[in-house]
Amino acid sequence: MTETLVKDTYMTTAIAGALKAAMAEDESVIVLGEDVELSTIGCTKGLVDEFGTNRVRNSPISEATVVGSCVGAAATGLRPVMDLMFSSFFYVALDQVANQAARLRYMSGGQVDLPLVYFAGTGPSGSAAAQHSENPHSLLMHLSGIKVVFPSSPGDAAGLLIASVRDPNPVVFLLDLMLAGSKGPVPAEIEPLLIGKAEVKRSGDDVTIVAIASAVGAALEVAAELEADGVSAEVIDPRTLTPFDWDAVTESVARTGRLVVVDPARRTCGAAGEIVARVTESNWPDLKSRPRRVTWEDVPIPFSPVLEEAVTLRQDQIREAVTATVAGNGRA
Amino acid sequence: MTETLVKDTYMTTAIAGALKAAMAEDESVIVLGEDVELSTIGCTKGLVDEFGTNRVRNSPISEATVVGSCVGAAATGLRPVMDLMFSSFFYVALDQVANQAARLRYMSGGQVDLPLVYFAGTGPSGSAAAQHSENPHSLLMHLSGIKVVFPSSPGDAAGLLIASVRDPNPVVFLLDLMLAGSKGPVPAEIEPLLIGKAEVKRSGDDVTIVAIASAVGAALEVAAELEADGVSAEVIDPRTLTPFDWDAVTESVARTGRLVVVDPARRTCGAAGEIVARVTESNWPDLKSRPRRVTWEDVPIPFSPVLEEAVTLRQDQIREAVTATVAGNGRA
Amino acid sequence: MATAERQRQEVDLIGLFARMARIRAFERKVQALFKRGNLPGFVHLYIGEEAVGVGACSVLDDADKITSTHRGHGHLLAKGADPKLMMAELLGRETGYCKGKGGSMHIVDYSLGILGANGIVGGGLPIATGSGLADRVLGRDRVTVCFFGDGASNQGVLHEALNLSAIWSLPVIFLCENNHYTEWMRTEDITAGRIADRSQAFGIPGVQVDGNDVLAVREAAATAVARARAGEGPSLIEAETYRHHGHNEGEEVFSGPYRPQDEIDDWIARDPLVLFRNRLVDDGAAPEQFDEIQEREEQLIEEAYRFAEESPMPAAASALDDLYAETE
Amino acid sequence: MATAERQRQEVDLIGLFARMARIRAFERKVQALFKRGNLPGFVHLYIGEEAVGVGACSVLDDADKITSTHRGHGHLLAKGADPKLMMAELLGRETGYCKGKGGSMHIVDYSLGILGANGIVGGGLPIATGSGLADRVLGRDRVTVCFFGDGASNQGVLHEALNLSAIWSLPVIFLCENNHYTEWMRTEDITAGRIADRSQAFGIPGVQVDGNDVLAVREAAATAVARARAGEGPSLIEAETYRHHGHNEGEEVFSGPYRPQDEIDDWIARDPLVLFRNRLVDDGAAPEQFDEIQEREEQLIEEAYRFAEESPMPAAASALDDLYAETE
Ligand SMILES: Cc1ncc(C[n+]2csc(CCOP(=O)(O)OP(=O)(O)O)c2C)c(N)n1
Ligand SMILES: Cc1ncc(C[n+]2csc(CCOP(=O)(O)OP(=O)(O)O)c2C)c(N)n1
Ligand SMILES: [Mg+2]
Ligand SMILES: [Mg+2]
Repeated sequence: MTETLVKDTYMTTAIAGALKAAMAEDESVIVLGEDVELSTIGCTKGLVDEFGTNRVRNSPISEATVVGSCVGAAATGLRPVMDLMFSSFFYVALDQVANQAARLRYMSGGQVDLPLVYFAGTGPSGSAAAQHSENPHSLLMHLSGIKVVFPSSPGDAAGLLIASVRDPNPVVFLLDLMLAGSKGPVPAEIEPLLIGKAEVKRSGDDVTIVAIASAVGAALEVAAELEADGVSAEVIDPRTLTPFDWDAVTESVARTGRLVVVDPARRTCGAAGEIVARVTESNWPDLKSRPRRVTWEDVPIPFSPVLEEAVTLRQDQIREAVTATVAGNGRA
Repeated sequence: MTETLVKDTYMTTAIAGALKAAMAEDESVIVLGEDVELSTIGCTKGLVDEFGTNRVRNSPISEATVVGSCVGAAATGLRPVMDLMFSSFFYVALDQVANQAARLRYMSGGQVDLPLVYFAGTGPSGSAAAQHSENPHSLLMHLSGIKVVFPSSPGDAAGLLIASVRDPNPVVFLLDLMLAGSKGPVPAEIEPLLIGKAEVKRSGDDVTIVAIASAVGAALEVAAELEADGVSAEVIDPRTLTPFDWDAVTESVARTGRLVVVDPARRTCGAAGEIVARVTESNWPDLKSRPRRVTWEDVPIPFSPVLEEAVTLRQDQIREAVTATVAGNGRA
Repeated sequence: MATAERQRQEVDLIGLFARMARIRAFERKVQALFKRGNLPGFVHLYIGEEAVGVGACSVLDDADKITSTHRGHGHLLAKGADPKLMMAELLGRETGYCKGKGGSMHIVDYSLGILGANGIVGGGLPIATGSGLADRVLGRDRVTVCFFGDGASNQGVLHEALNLSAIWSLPVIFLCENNHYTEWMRTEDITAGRIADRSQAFGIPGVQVDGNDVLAVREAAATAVARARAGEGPSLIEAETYRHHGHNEGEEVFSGPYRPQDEIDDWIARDPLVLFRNRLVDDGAAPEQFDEIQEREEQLIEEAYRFAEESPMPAAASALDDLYAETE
Repeated sequence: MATAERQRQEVDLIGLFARMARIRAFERKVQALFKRGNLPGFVHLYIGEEAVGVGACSVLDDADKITSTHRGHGHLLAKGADPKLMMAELLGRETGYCKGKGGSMHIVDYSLGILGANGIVGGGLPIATGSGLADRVLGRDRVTVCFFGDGASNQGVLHEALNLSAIWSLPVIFLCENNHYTEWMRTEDITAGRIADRSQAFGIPGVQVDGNDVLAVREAAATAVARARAGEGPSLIEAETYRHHGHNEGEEVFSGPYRPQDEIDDWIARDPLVLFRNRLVDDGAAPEQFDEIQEREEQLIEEAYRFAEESPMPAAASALDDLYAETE
């Protein structure tokens, strides 16, 4: 498979390619959202030329109804992929996500599949300020009934995008905007990846770092740095948050006995807290030292670059957390 | 103060009384929402007779705009109290909560106070099914910028309601519908309680049970039962979740060395996980055994009574969790 | 207009009455069960509004679709839902439409194009729009009727759904059941202008009809359906009607009287079943048959109740099923 | 209508021109800064639309209020915001309106009744409604102008805000700036009917005006404001205009050309500053003064820029301030 890799593909191009493949393989896949013809972020670029305006639909700024129309369309024969542009706009339409898309199957006793994908760019992208920088994955994880995909590399993004479109359930597919301009290898023939399968991005014995989306790259850099200090860090990328590959994490912590979670999101009731709590429960006897979280501060994302930097993830914090966790021994 | 207690006041009556006092002491307090004149849940009962239709306003089913109008009104001189009826309806209006109410002060560099209260009945109330049984407190805690009050007794509710209306910040005030028909003492002259102050509802030495809203009563019953088995359980009611009285919990666990959190909410990314994670971080050296959570299952609330019971909190689960936690010793 | 014409002519008038009678019998039974404390959860009855659901669904084929509301029993029965499975669902049984997971506000039958009752007021508007979108994209000759209330007409999604279905010419009929109350509020106190006018700015026809006259509703629906099938896009119909019962069963404990007695009396005097029966008798129908029909439907509902009551409760463990579909 | 009459008469025409020139100068400066890479974040310029903000705000007192949008610089300057504090905010400085926390899309000046730009399209509609509600409840003789775009007109909150302000007779003027584009989409492709008609079903007057004619906007606003102050409730104004620039600065890298060149040319030929200047000159104003005014305003903006540039960045630790107000 490595031979067929297209090297240095942008994350956005990888997603656009996967979406194109998904549309080509199944006529019931449609794409809709504001400016999907032109494509603001780039993930729907060129689709309208290929598939026409019946299947690629620019929609008005009516997020609640467009999000909800995906539910109705998915229940009656389409596989809609909606581009919400920025994940902050989920809040405008959250009823249709939380009370409808994530509920109808369960409430109907399993009568209906809802194969739909809500795609959105997410997180800070450089002074986009509080209303364009949310990372809503923790909130979506809390809802239940909707899958949450949040990849860290172009290859993963392409494989998971195909899998999301094929999935018979509602899926939120998040593109970390910090990664929009990043590059990586993507197979020429995109194969679906399993939703619910983590990947060990680096193996190690001394500490398990669980990192989400753009935090994966930062964690890998820290792990590489710490190797010089003789620390062998394992970096796990869950890739999908609902369902979550708990086995991968608990198995790793069972070996390393140490856990640091790095999550680009506010701390309170975030994914990092869930992972710490869950591992503390499941791996209690294994834990050799205090688990730690590295997250944003519990404030909105401010505009000014200095302020944005102050509240979001910094590599030195990850390094400190890992170092302290490795240094910890037992109850001390 | 005990002399002036009005015994056996319903939770709803206590809240209605506090709201009446808040309106009487400050002319800028208004109440709005669907059927606030008649009062579906009972917490706005009689207010229109006392204060008239200028200050007590029935509103149309337009949650997004009514929620948002509270932001505009609070920024320009009123102290609106909006009754959303069921907390599930927050999703319909979440943009105005998450992107506006919880953000404007911060984004404006602190230029404006937004003294407003969003009141809602919340949680299961007996086969109300998935769209009328949410407990959104964890999601609201994750937002930052908005306070979250979630009391467990009529007395606390009354004192916290007054405090919420007087607070210069947006506050979500949740009435656990399992408690709507419960009774307890309320002072004749309602005094505000501090938002951000937990209460130890029962003192104990062996284990700390942090319980939220209707879980407090269940936890107290379990604690009373376990006394016979020689277990001394402390029960802490945070009463407000944002801000959260971490000191109260960490101080308690420093003494007991054991933690069980009981939260009427889905598990993943919920308040219970946050409390377990936070205490694990802060009280690592103190913990004598594995901390545990008792929560709902990670599914929507189903309709049928047997199913609803199966996914929500059961006292036997609390008892088991406490017993197991007390039995645990060190890493085992 | 050929289809509309055909459908108009083919009408089985006695069948319409029978369906209204079925709804009435179902709701009466539900009311009795609620009173006896045998029914969990919220119940909103359709009594008094039967002509709307039956008139509208009478011009739909099985493969056409509807979205419904919290007051949905009538819509579902009108669209052909099985009273047995409905009653079992209301009683929270394993044999119910949703295996006991949904209850009164969430009954669904996708095989009959019933895309769901909804506990969120206005929640069905976007879903119906999406159903219309699927028909449009796939070139299917189907329509979707979106039932919603006068109270729901103040949700912003109405505005959005009208716009979206107008620009995409979606085959959706927005059918507002104006029973003049939003819970315990007079809707006119919280609603500016006429609801039927709310589509005009979008270039969508909007009409008001007598919602207690099943043939008037049928006529308006036929016109709208024909328009939709011809690819000319959505329509709005406002059907004026009244609920004989409270907003929900059991409201008396806190609501007190909130509607003028003469208003109630006037509307009950215009009971849609009585109106229609009288009209048919005036037109020469044999009067005895109507009592027979009502008895037959009542029996049917009694059987449905027995079926439901004899059905087992779902297994507790099944509460964890049905959240996600298995991936292939 | 006495107030409207008075305001119409008292107009300082040269002052109107000067304010439009200030906006133009500010936006030109911002454009240059963005091009040089000196500006963080998103920037949406108001060039070409100046007559709308200035015309509308010219009939407001300081204590009247506005809500603005992501394209808000013009509204804020029209309402009297300090270009220094604005520029400092755009540059993320401690001295900015929001201490660097807000940026272009979130500038606020409560002391001037500027309740906020907004990054959520349509987000200001409920907030303006609430501002009107406060005036109504407290019996204050104030009005609120809610600026929103043609794209925003498809958000459901417009429908809700119109209904709410109609039933409560709120003193709110809903002012739609129709620049014919929603980002890179032609708004007419995604919008049914005329925006000005969208208030009619609620019994609210709706008018279309030439948004490039500052006096026409002023006239329409004066009528609406008078109505609001008289307690007669809200109005809708649709001002037709055009943005000379892209949706946001820097769009070229991905947008390509998406508007017909002759359309752009036609609108630039109707530049609101040129139009107004020509008109005033035709009416006898001395031509030289306009260049002077423009230069003066450009200088003012240069000063604002110097102030901003010399201002310190906020301290990193201040990122944790300002989330909650202290409780007493
Ligand atoms: C979003 C939302 N807001 C409020 C409610 C509570 N509620 C249930 S029914 C109802 C009144 C609905 O009125 P209308 O649409 O006229 O329907 P009707 O009950 O008269 O049939 C309200 C406010 C709800 N279920 N959902
Ligand atoms: C709720 C929401 N959806 C989408 C966007 C992205 N967005 C920013 S501006 C814009 C277009 C707004 O068009 P219009 O209201 O006409 O204002 P204009 O930019 O033309 O001034 C869009 C879609 C947003 N900021 N908020
Ligand atoms: Mg009604
Ligand atoms: Mg525009």
